[in-house]
Amino acid sequence: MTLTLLDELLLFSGVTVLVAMLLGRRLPAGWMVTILYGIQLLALMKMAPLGYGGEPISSALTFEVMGQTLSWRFDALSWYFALITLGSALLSSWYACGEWEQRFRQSGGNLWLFHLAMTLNVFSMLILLASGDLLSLFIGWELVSWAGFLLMAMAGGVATKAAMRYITYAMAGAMAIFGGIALVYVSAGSLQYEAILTAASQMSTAHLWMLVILFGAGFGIKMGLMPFHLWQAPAYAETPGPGSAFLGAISSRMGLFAILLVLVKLFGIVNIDSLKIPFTLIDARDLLAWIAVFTIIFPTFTAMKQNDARQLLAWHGIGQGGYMLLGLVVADAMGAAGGLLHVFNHATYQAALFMAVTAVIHRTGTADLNKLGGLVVRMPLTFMVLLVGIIGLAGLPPMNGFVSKWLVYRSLLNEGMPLLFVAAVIGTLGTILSVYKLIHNIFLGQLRIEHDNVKEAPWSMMIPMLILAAIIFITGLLPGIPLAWVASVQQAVGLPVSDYTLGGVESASGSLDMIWVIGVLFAGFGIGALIFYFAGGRSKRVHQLDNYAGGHFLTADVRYQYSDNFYAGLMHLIGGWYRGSFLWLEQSVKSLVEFLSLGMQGLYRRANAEFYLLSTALFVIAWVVI
Amino acid sequence: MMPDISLELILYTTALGLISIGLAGVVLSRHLFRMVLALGIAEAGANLMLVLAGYRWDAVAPILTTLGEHPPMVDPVPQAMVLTAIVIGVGIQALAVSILIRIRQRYGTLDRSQVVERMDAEIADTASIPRDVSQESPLGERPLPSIPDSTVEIRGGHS
Amino acid sequence: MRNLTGLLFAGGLGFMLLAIASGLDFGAPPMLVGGAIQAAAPQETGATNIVTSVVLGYRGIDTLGELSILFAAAASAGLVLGRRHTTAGTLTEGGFVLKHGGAMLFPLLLTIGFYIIFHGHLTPGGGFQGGVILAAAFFLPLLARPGARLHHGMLSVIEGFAGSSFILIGLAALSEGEAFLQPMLVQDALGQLVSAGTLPLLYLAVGLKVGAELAGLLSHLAQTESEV
Amino acid sequence: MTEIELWIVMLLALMVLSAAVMVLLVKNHVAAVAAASVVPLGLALLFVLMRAPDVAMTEAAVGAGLSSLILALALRRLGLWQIDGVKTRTNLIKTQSEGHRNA
Amino acid sequence: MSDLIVLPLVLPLFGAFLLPIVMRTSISIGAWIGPAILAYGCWILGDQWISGTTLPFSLAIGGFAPPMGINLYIDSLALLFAFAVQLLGLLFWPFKIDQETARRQALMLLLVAASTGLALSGDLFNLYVFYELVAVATFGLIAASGGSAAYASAIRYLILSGIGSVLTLLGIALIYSQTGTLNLAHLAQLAPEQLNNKLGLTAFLTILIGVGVKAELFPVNTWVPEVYATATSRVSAFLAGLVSKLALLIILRLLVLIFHQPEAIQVMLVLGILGVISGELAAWRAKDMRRMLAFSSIGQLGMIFIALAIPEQGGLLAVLALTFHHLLIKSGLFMLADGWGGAIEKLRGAAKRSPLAAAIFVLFSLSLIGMPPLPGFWAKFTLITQLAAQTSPLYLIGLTVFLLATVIEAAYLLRLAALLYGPAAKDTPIDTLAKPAGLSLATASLFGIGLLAAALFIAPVGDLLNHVAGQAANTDLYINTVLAGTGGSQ
Repeated sequence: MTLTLLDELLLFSGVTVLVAMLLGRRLPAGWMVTILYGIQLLALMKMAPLGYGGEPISSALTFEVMGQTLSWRFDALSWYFALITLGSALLSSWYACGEWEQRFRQSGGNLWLFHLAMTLNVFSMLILLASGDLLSLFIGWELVSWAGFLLMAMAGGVATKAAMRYITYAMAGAMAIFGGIALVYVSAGSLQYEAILTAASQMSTAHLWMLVILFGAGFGIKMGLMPFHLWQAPAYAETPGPGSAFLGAISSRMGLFAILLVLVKLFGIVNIDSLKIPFTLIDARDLLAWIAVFTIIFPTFTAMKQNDARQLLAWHGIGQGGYMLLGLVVADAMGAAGGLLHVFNHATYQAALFMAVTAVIHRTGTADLNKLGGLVVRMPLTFMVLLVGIIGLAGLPPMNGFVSKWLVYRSLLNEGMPLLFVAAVIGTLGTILSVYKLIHNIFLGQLRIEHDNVKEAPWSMMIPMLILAAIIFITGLLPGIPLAWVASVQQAVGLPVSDYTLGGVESASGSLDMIWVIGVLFAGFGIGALIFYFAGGRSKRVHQLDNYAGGHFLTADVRYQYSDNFYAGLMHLIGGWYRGSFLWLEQSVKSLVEFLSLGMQGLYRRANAEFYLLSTALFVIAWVVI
Repeated sequence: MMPDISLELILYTTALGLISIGLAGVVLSRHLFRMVLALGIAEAGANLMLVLAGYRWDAVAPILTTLGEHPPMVDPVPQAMVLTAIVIGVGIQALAVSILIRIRQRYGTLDRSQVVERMDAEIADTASIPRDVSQESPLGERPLPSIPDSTVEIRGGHS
Repeated sequence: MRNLTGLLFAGGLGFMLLAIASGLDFGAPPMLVGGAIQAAAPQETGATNIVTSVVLGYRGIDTLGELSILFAAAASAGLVLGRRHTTAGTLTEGGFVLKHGGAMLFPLLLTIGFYIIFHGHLTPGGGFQGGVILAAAFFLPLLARPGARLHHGMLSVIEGFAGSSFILIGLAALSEGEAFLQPMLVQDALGQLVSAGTLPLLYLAVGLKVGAELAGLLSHLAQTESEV
Repeated sequence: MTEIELWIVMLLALMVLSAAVMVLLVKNHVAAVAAASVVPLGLALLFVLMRAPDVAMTEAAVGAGLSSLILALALRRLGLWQIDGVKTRTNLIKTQSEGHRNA
Repeated sequence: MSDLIVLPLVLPLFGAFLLPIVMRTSISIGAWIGPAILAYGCWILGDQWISGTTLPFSLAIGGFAPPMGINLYIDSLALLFAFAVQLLGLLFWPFKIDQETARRQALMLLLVAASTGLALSGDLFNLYVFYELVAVATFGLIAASGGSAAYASAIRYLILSGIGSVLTLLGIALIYSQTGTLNLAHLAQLAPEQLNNKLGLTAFLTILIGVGVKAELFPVNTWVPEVYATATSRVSAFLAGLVSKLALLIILRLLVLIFHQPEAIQVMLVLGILGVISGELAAWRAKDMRRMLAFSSIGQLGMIFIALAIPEQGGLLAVLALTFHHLLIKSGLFMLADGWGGAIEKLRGAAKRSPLAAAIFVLFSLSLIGMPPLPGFWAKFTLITQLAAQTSPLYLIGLTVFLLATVIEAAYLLRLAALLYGPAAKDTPIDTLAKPAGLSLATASLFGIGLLAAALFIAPVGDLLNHVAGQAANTDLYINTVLAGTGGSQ
């Protein structure tokens, strides 16, 4: 048995897990693990041809269990997601080394468990991405779920509660998938992708509907699609800093990967198109699109309400997932490219944002947006990173988020879906508003007295953040780099391929060249600066407190910046009711289970249960016999 | 004169009637001792049913009295099984009764629901589960405070 | 209400089963196995009482299981009731008739018991019935004189040896190269006491075991404890 | 089966069934045990008519004799031995008091 | 050699009869009798397996050819179960030496013998006898565990089981009246003509409910939570792990060999579904570990009943996989409950006190939930593919319920796991936390190792089970093996 490139990658990943498990208690474990991630990334790079239309690579390892064949292989889709996974793992782990690690250990955190959970996550994600049939997909899926649970639950307390909620949702999703797999197996007679491909075209509408619902719900839970999104934000937010950066960057994208693989590639988005919902004008695909749009809007506006920076970011993570799905569901060349590209872009800026917020927590000890402010003078580099990140998140030029969102919008307009377009824009509006809240409440305004001697984040944390910021900008400037990978992914899953250039896309229905856009943008800034300096260019540095309000001069002990209850008016207008309704739904399901459980226990505790039970039994006999 | 009713019907009615009465008794009694008695009756019914399975018109008991030719005999196999079943039944009855003795000794009552209640309470105690009545059973099912024996007897006496 | 449901339930069950049973062919059993056994039993087991040949021969392992059940019941009852031989509080002393009658009956019952056991393969009766009579024989003095105690040690020794000898007889056949519990030493003398080979021995074991167990059980039940 | 046998069977069946019902309905436990021992006794006679002497013997010895003895002894130890039935008010319907031990 | 197969059945009885006498003279000798007999039984059965005697074969007891006499039918399934019985008997042996040792050990031996009989016997009434023996020995062992609650639960169990045995006996009487035979193979031969009617159906249903008492079938399983909460962990483990499976084995044999009516299968499916619903839901709110395990066991058995309602080899495979998986897991979990049996709330932070036990608990829970690549996943996978392949909508309901129940199961098991690993309650030092007893923990780890081994060698294990299922599903093979050369059909 010769090892293929894929085997090497998985082997390295497994070794990383082992190293974390055996040596994780020693201090340099963080560095060792980081280096090992680097080696995995190198191994992935050896498979780089995959990203440019290369042939899929299979693992030499196959199993034959209970009449099923388990196999693993990598294609462009897997490679693309693996790249993001390993990249974010490498940077998060790097970020964790050094000062953060020491602080974490001092505050009673279990570093060994952290490294172990991270490596397990990466390993299980690679296994999932490498799945070569539905069964190995499910195995990988479960492993990812449980590894994620470990990472989320390890902080204890609130985190464990959030993780419990997550795992309940995840189990429900997994069981939906499990059921779906059983149905597929029955109709296709096998779980190999090829067999399913042929069977999918002949399935009856009812069957296909059932499968779309089961798989869609199952994978959607992981993605945090409405109405299954409630678990995600608390779970991600409560994970230890670098962990939430990693999870926020990639974890829930595994759901998107599976949707791409199963719904798009295997069932074919075209087949799904034919599933009409009776008595309405929409079909399953429209349904998915609308779910995606609602997933954009509601969580984004919920994010606006958050007062914890991590929660805010985590809620955004849910909303951004909606853009990806939306692009994919539109399924033309541009939309799909936008959705896929957004996965990459989102991973970069989400990781950067989480890291920046973690850096703030590291220095100030809090992520409460009502207790921060003015840190720009103390942590300018972190501010820069956060700024780059939120520009990306909001989808404004010159950062990479703009490219992917532009592609999605453009395709919505091209395909004649104006309502969806408007809805998506509303979502973007919410994003802009809420990220402003983030940067304003942390970095702008008045510096608090207790933060007066805060220092810039340590370099061990700074470097990964800067790298990410650079990537965000570079891929914003030259989106052709990731678009090349995206194009081969599109090809691999059978979607139309977009014509990309180094600076963007080039097609009859619309073109974008970021080099030009950014050139114009900077030219605009340049002209403005020129005018400013030529017009006199007088500027004066003033102290933050060199100011007055209501006729009084300010002192440091007076709060003149009110960040509490930000956007109060808007919140008053829209607030509350929608998220409350989902919570209510969740609560009512839980209460129903509780109630039924009570009933069942009562049944077993009744003193004369024999009577009821025996008579039921005899009724059964009577029913059958007579 | 032959009665209008066939032997078959009488015997099956007896056997199945015993089973039904016994099962109904087990299910309905509120006293554990009666339950044991009723169980014995149901078992007797099942035994009769088994014997009936081997009965044969105009046949003799399955014992050879003469060598060589013999008249038709009833089926010996069910009889052997009934023999076994009877002894099993009495063994179980003896065991049940001895457990009853212990329960009566420990709990001072053989009323079914009271015994169950005390048992539940004891299980909860050994497991050191805090007893939170409102959680355990809905309001309507909470045990009422026990009525002193004397009151009940008076009522029972008049009814 | 509750009683009404109960009666309905019982009546319905009975009626339903009756409807089912009326489909049976009463009085003309298929006799598939029974017929074959009737034909073969005298030669194969040497017992004229075919029920006995079924109980000890064809379904011997059932009987073994049954003995075990009785043993298990007695042991469980012993476990439950404990071993305290504190005694005899309230059981009233038997009267004159009971006392002396018991003493006189004892040998009589013993004889009858053993007779029934030994003739189990020839006439109705056998180990169980004889065993019960033996138990009664031993229990009667207990009723008459509550102070007297059965010798539990002896009982359990009898019980153990009887039970194990049943198995040993079975195993003996196995060691002879035959099947477990296969009847041996079958004589061609139908109707005679010795005709059935090991069957009477098995029945003796059964009888002793049943007798000892039941006597033990009864005495356990009969003893009252001061704490009650 | 002769006509007279048929009548006997019918009588026995009636006896057995009514005894069984009695077991559940009488209030006195002693009476219940007595009724319960009538059932196997009747059955034993039935078994004789059904050409099952072995079973009949066993039923009589074990079911009627031994089992009644066990139940009676148990009644005494359970403290339910109340011949007069003044105090004991337990049957299918009434349950509360089960009478005090007599000794 | 194959004649010796009767020994694992008979020697424990022999030992049980002799034990009180030996104990009377020397406790130290007596204490070794039981384990020695069980070990010998393991050896004989294992040897039978390894020596490659052609399976299945039939062994006539007393040398009487099967339809007349009683036979033991030994196929891979029976052998597997018999071996499991002896092995678990050894593992759950009540080592405690006290005044009642003789009786308790004798009862345990009887229980083992009877269970072996249930696994091997090929005669309906004989199965009934062994079933009753199991019942009586169980009552004794439950009541022997001491507390007053144990007596109360034992009597409730006894009465319910009494109802069951009456119904079983009735069913047997009906079958015998109709066919005149009780030999399973013979019945299998006659069934298509004689039992494929309402009478046969009624007989099956009465037996189903009767035997279902031990198999924790839905309406007759009210005894489960209270008995498992009051009996000692070892007894509970044996009951939940093995005895319920043996009762299931009887139903399986009856279903495969004799009763093929669709109604019979439907009833079982419905009862199984109800069992899953009631068990898993009740477990959700259970406040102590033992009762949680008991309810979960009801749910799991319900799942097995659902699987049993698929009358094909594939369904049997699912049954076997679930059965043996549950056997391993529940026995192990009950061993952990020995010490952790109390209120769940009291287990806060117990992982620090006994990390190994907590790890084993998590392992068992994950397998029970069906996390790949643990064996539980494969068992569930087999079941759901089989269920999805059925056309009747009832099966799809079963599938849905099964999946939902798994979610609930995951929720409550993980809640407990999270408690274990969570921080200990304030003002309880770690040392005062509960901890499973050493011997029990060792036994539990043994099961854990077994589980891991099965996970590692899942492919051969799967093949083996498939082979076993194939043999068990083969009615003709059964008939021919038992009745070969006897011509006893007419």
